[in-house]
Amino acid sequence: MTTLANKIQDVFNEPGCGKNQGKSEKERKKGCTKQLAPGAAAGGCAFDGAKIALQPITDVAHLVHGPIACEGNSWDNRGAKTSGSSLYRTGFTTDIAENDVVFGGEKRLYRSIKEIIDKYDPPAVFVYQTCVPAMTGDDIAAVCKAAAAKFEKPVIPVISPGFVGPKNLGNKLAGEAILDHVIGTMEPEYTTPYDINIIGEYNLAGELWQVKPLLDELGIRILACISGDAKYHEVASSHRARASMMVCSKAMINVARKMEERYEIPFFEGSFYGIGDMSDSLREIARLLIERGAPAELMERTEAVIAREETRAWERIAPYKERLTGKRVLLITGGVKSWSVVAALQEAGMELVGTSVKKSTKEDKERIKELMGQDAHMIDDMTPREMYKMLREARADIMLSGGRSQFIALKAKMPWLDINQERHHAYAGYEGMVELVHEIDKALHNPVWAQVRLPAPWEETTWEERADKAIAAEAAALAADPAKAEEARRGKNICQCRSVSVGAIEDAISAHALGSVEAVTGETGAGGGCGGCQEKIAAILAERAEAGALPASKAA
Amino acid sequence: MTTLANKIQDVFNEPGCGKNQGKSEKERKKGCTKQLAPGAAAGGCAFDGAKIALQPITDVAHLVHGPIACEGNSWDNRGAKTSGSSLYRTGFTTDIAENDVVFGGEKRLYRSIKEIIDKYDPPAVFVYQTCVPAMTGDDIAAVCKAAAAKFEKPVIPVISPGFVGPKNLGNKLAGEAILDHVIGTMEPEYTTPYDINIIGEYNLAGELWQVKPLLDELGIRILACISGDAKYHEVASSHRARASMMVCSKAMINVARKMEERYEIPFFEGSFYGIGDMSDSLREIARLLIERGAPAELMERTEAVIAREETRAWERIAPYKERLTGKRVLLITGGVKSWSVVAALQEAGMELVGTSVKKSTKEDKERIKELMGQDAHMIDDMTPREMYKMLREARADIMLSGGRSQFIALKAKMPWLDINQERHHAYAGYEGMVELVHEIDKALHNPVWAQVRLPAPWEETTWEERADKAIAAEAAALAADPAKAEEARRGKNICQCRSVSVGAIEDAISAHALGSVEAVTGETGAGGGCGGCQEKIAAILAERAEAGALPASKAA
Amino acid sequence: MALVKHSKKACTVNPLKMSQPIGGSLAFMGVSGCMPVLHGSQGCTSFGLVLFVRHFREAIPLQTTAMNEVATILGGLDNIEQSILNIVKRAKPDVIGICSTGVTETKGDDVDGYLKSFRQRHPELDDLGIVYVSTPDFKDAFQDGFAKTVKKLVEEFVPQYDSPPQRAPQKINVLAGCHLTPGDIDELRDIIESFGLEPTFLPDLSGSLDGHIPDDFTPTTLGGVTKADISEMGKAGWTIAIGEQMREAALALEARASVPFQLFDRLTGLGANDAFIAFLSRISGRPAPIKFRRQRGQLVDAMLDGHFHFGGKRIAIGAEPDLLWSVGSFLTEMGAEIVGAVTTTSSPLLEKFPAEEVLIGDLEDLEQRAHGVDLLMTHSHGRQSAERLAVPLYRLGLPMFDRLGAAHEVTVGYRGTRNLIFSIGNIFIAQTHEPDPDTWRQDFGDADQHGPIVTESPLVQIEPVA
Amino acid sequence: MALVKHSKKACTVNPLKMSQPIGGSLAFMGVSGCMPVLHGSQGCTSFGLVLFVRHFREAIPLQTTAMNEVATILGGLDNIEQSILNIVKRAKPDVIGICSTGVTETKGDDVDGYLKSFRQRHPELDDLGIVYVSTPDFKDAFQDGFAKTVKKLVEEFVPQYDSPPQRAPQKINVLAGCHLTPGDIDELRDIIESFGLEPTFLPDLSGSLDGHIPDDFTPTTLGGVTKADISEMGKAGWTIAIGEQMREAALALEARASVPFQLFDRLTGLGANDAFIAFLSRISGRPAPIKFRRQRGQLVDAMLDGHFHFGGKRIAIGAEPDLLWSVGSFLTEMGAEIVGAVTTTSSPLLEKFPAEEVLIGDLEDLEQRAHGVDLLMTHSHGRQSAERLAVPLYRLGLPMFDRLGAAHEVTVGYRGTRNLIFSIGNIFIAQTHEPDPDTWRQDFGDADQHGPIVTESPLVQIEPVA
Repeated sequence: MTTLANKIQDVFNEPGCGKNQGKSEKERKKGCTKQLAPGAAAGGCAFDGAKIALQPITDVAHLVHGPIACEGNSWDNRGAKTSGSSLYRTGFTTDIAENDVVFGGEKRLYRSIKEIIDKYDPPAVFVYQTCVPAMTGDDIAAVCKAAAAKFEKPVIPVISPGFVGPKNLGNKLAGEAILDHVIGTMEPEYTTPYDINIIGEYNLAGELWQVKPLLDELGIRILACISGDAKYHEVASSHRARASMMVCSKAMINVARKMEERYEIPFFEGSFYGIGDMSDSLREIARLLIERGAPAELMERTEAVIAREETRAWERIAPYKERLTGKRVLLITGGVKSWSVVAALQEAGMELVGTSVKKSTKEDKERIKELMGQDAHMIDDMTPREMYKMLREARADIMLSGGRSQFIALKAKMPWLDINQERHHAYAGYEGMVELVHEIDKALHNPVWAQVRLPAPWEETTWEERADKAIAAEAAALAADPAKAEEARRGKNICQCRSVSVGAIEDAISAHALGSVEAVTGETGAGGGCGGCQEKIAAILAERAEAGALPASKAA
Repeated sequence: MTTLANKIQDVFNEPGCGKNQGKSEKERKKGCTKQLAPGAAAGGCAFDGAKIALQPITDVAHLVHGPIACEGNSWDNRGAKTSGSSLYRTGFTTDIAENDVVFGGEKRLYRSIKEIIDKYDPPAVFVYQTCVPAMTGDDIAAVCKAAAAKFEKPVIPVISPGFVGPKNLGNKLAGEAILDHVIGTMEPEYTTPYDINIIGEYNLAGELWQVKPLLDELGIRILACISGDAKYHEVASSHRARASMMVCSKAMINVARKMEERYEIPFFEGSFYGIGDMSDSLREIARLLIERGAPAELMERTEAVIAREETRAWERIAPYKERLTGKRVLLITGGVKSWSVVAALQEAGMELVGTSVKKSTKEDKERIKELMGQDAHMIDDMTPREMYKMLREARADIMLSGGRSQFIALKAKMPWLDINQERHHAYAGYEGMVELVHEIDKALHNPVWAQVRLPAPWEETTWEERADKAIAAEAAALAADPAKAEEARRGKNICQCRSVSVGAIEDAISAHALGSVEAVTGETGAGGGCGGCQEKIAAILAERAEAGALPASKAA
Repeated sequence: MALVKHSKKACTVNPLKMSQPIGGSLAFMGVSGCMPVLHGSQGCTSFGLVLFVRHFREAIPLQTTAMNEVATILGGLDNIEQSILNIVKRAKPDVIGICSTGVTETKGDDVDGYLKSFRQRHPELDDLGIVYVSTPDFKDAFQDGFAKTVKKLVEEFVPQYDSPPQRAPQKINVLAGCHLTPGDIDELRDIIESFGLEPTFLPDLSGSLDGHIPDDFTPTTLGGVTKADISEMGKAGWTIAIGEQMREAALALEARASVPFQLFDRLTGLGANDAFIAFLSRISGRPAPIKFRRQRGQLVDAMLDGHFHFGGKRIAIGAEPDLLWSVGSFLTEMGAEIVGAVTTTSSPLLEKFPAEEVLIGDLEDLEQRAHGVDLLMTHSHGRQSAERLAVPLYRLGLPMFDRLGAAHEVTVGYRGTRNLIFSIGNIFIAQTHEPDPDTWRQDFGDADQHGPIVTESPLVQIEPVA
Repeated sequence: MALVKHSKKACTVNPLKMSQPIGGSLAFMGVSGCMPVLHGSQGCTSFGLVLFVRHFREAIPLQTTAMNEVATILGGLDNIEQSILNIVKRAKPDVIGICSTGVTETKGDDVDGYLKSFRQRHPELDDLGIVYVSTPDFKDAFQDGFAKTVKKLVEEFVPQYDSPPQRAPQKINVLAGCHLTPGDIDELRDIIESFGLEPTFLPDLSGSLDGHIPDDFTPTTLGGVTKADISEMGKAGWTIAIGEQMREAALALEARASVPFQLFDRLTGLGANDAFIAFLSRISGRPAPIKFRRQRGQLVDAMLDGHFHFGGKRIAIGAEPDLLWSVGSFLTEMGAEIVGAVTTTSSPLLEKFPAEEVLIGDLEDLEQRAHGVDLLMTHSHGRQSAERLAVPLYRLGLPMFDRLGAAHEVTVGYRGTRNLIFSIGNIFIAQTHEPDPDTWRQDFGDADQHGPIVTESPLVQIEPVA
């Protein structure tokens, strides 16, 4: 457990992490494992995150040590694609029984590893720790070590039981596991000056394959993708790459940074989403490789490919323009990928709702990110009436979001497109961006919307009309009663993770003369969960400052 | 039309046909086209028969000249299988419209032939005449001749419009068409002393393929099968075979006989159904080939194959014996193939209902044939109560029949097996006989029968109990009232085709002192349809003779 | 809006169409105690019989006037007389329904006239209904024969009223087109009865061809609408005609007894069923029962869940006009595109169909239009095309001889529409091909190939209420 | 009669089983205004949520007590209190249903005891139902968690009567096992109501997870049986328990209020439904409505048409005990042979199952038993096995995440059974391989391989009526 605690602390100290850079030493110590609000929380656990990060390694056995819930309720449900082995899709679990809880599950774990090696002979076995054996004290690292020695095969302990924190933490703990046990343990057959790693890309819906052909064309070899469509030996020998790209989800920033530290592999943060971002990423890869010794002509070839592909993509987006011009897109996501598609959507004539973005400058992107990041959580808690209100006010024609808001959007009869990891379409690279526009077009112009919005024959008014009336009535009530309006304003939750209201924050600022977001978080908890509301807290601080109440220091 | 009339007359005079041999010159003139009873008839037409006989030729286009009904209502519904081209399964029809009826359809027919040749380029086109163009006088022979000359491709007229008679007649008219236009028009690439034709086998459910491997093993080549799985050039060059087997359905007896006449190809009648019959057929083939010059050692090899296959088949049937011993099989068929399976069923321990067959001698077979042949028609007219009565009296466990009685048998909740041409299982040769036993076993022991015979929860008595009661009541009523009983006896239909009752026949015998079945047929029409009731008429005659009423001459 | 074209070929290849008289005989099969008869050679009946037996997996009543060569030349009136007498003797039917064929129409006897003299000669058969319909094989198609027969049944059995009769407002006539299965009719009966209405279906295949096990066999139909029921249809409050093909029969009923009618050109789809439910609610004066509220919600939900899989899908359909209209219109409402539409006969709906073209043609034409489609929909004869095209086949219409349950397919009502979404959507899902490293560009091709889809918003055709 | 075996492996490969607490939470989802909560780390809830969302394609109410590392060590009672208070504040539920998990059972807090003190401290929440069920992940399976939760709902909400209460004979309790879909429950409601009876389903997933579109969203369940309804169940005339899993809950109801019960171990199959209809007829005193007579006939007909395709077919099934029993027993009644039967947990039915062996195991075990079968039946996770085995997969049970319409699958009643025959029979028909010249001997192999099939006549298990 001390090892795990150290690891977690290590991850919290991650200097690559922008969020941490803004934290005090004390806050960093608290890390990301603060208590979520019981009865008001959502999202996966650290085990989930670890599994997501490593399961895309296709040829190894992923063995979950725990009760049936951890694997049985969830296996084979992720969209990472393979070009080779399908072993990663096989669900292995020790499915521990009461006996194992009472007497310890180490023996069962050891026998499970043996059975797997006997039957499936994978190049390695990854063993995932879960809460129950962590509580009962199963020392899986020791079991893995013994098994590895006995069976002469790598057996990798991934120590990331669910209760230590959220998914993000699990991603990083998974990174630690391969840093400690996998990377650098094998050598590639040969190396080239064009060898790169791609870190944090999972090949969901086959997106890596929208990028790889261009790299192939340029003679750039993906020595290892960590971990999309990866083979064990690729990850094990990834320390010989000349450069790494870390995809901007930051899920495995610790891997990129430590590989730089240990093996002097420089990395950059980039994205494959969006035409401009894709081009930037190709350029960065070429630049880093040239820096590391690849011939300079690589850049010319890269620019040629970029020029060709961009032209091709814009040309293919053009036909949609007529049909999509003026359509308003509401982008909602807690992740960080969707904002990079803005340029393509704008090029196809669409407007991003709530922003006045004209060109996709970096600043504009930041603004969208700001705007949308905050609403990410909120959407899950909206009633359809609130959703309707928001959509009406935004006059949005389509919503792009993750799967969790799907049913709410659809029941509000709003065209919707999945842009999270459960999507079935691949939106990476140039091809993906055209596909995205095509899918938006398809979703927007599907005649089904006209159908499902028909009022039921027994309804004298539509649902929307009733909602309009109710909204108007509420607004009138509030307008008529300033006290009630103030109460409503103050009652609104700012931090969804911790259930903290506007009023509570304002009161804390007044009472303790708080001047920074960090201080507010320290006092009220608000902003200490997913962090999505930090901008809103900053806005409250700024407002109070403007109102002359207190001096405000703008939050990062 | 004169040509057609001559053809029909020619077919009626067929000396190979057993039925004809028993007919007077005058009756033969009448042929098989006597008026069936309107509103009380069943069965296909001559066009149907012609199509059945020739459609198994796989690589040609079969074009039906007529209104949509003739092809549109029925295409691709037959079970003849192919090892090569699937063109025979394509439905081609001129689909004549009112215009063609008024102004003649010859032009449309000619253009259709052209379109087919342009698009599908088959080795030949077979054109089937149907009633409407026959009535309006389309000269399809002339059109075919012109098209053949123009497109340099055989275009074969098959003159067999539906109204000229039943299916059987159509089979033979189809035979005439290929005798006149196809057989002998090409030469085989090479010949061997082991070349045979098989005539009247359609490869339904792939049955030919249960026989062919054994012939292959013996080095015997099927030069042409007429027409199962045949290619055009095989039929066209079939006149070079050394011998023919005519499968006992007699459907194309004229082809076998005329090929003997024209090309000196001897033939025998045989069957592939039943283990003994299959062996006999192999022996006959070998015998004829040896007669025609094949080395005598062929017979030894044939006997070796027969011995091996018979042993194998009996061994495979043996395991079913325990489960099937004592099970009673009711065989009902208008055809002539099912009786040949008797030996195999008996070997598996089953009893044939209504007979005391102990061994399958030729005599026994004749008796079954007699018995079953008569009931063939009857079954279609039975009510379920009558069916139930028959089954109860026979104490049958399973019924084997053609598809037409399927629903009646099933609704009487009687295990049933399809042994007619729509069946999906192949029952030919040694393999087929084992399959048949297996299928009977499967059908008999299916627990579904116990289920479907459960009384409905709202029924106080079962359907069977009610039927028993009704039957008993009827019997009692008849027993109590001799006049009514006599009326019922006399009212029973003997000839289903012509709707002639026992009473009518008895009266005719009395009134006209009739002494032969032919005479009864001439007077009453009874026995002039399918002929299935001729034995019953003979029985009435015999009974009357015994009763001393009149001297009777036993019918053939 | 579609351009309606006729195939220009001389030779029909792989027919989609079936003949009029068997369409007519199917309508007769929905009449109780009826023996349908084809006036033609025995083959005409034999083919029809096999077709229906294979589709419904039932014993089918269908007789023949057994016209032979001599009779075709001399005329078939004698055969009609003998048929009737033989059938009466053997089967004791309530109704004998006679459809002509190509064989008998080529000569063209005056059967209607003959039947008048037959009636005079056989007063003992006054209770027997005899309906004769002219349905030459060489004209029109299955649907037309069905429609003509329903119209003729109305004309024969519904009295001509000089002044409108006293109405029973809860009694509703339902003229059910041949695109409806026995299962559809059962579903519609349930729906209509939930409003306290008493529907009489003409014809009613749900009682006769639904595959139930009768207590005893009769050689005629069993179940179905009785002659007496039909004769009362003039007194109903409303006529609901389902399918454009039923318009003529509805007009005939209106002409004879002034029964107002409402035609529903389809009952597949949300809007279509909303209109139906609203109509039932209005004429019954009752609100829609709660179960339809839930079913509607379930349908909307299924549409939303399903639209991801239907959007942009390319479908080719071969079906008779009313079935094509019902299913095709609904599929476009779900976002699919009908890239090939082939039908059998003309109909005023065809030019309104949401596709570029509707062809009156055959399955060869359909196959040509179905290259690269995501789904082929037609009757079982499409199996060869589907195999050659390597696309899935959804069996639609009659005949469906290579699958179980043809009679129980339900595509009407909220629930039927919902289940149709599941059935078809699951075919699409099953066909989803996994991405692989080599298909990144083919996967989403050129704009002109996979570019903007052009689907028109299809219309729900509702007849103005009289 | 089957030999019941337990897999001897240490490692479960490709799990068939899902955990108890999510089974329990599904039962809670059939209670109106309920918020189910898993007492465990947030991952426990997250996995369950995703599972149900993908199966039902609905927003799913499911909360977590969000146990973190510290809480697991100190005990989770505080988290329970906070959860309840937070949920009350945010969602205003009528019932909060809490299932424990492995995380919280390992330490083993006295939650029931704690909840008593909570009640005392929070009298303002007296109207709130709080039900806690112990469902450790490391014991038993989904079905067990569901069954325990239903039993606990009875114990919490049905009063203990000293003497039997006044009964409303038309009121019928229906304890619906987890093998029933929302569609099944809708079908059963229709059937029971046709006899003039008024069923209360516990739980009632038909109202909550049937995919309807609500007028407005609540964060809790919507629809389902209310707490008030449950509290009235003691006064019902009869309890019908569907599935052996419901026996304990039925006994609990009998113990509390002396309600007699009848258990139907399955409602798939002819005899099973005959017994059900006969029972309803008896307790209602009404004859079976005509529509069931027709549906029964249709089912018998479908069995007869279908048996050709089922006879001798080899099927492997992986499902929870009651579902395995329902479907497997029926398939053997159709002549199929269950050559592989794998289930998740013990049940008294297993040893009566018509197969040689029933294994409590996983999908790897099932795959080993499924070589050369004609059909594989299990939940969507069987897709990988089916692909490797190259046999068709019929998706059975939960989760069904890769097809539409999971909630609307109906396999109960005459009609549901009939449609099941069509669905499965059509898979067999689609798989029929055409004969070809080279397969004449393989086509029908050796006697020991394709020899006599040994199917036992499966029993319809009917509980003697009290």
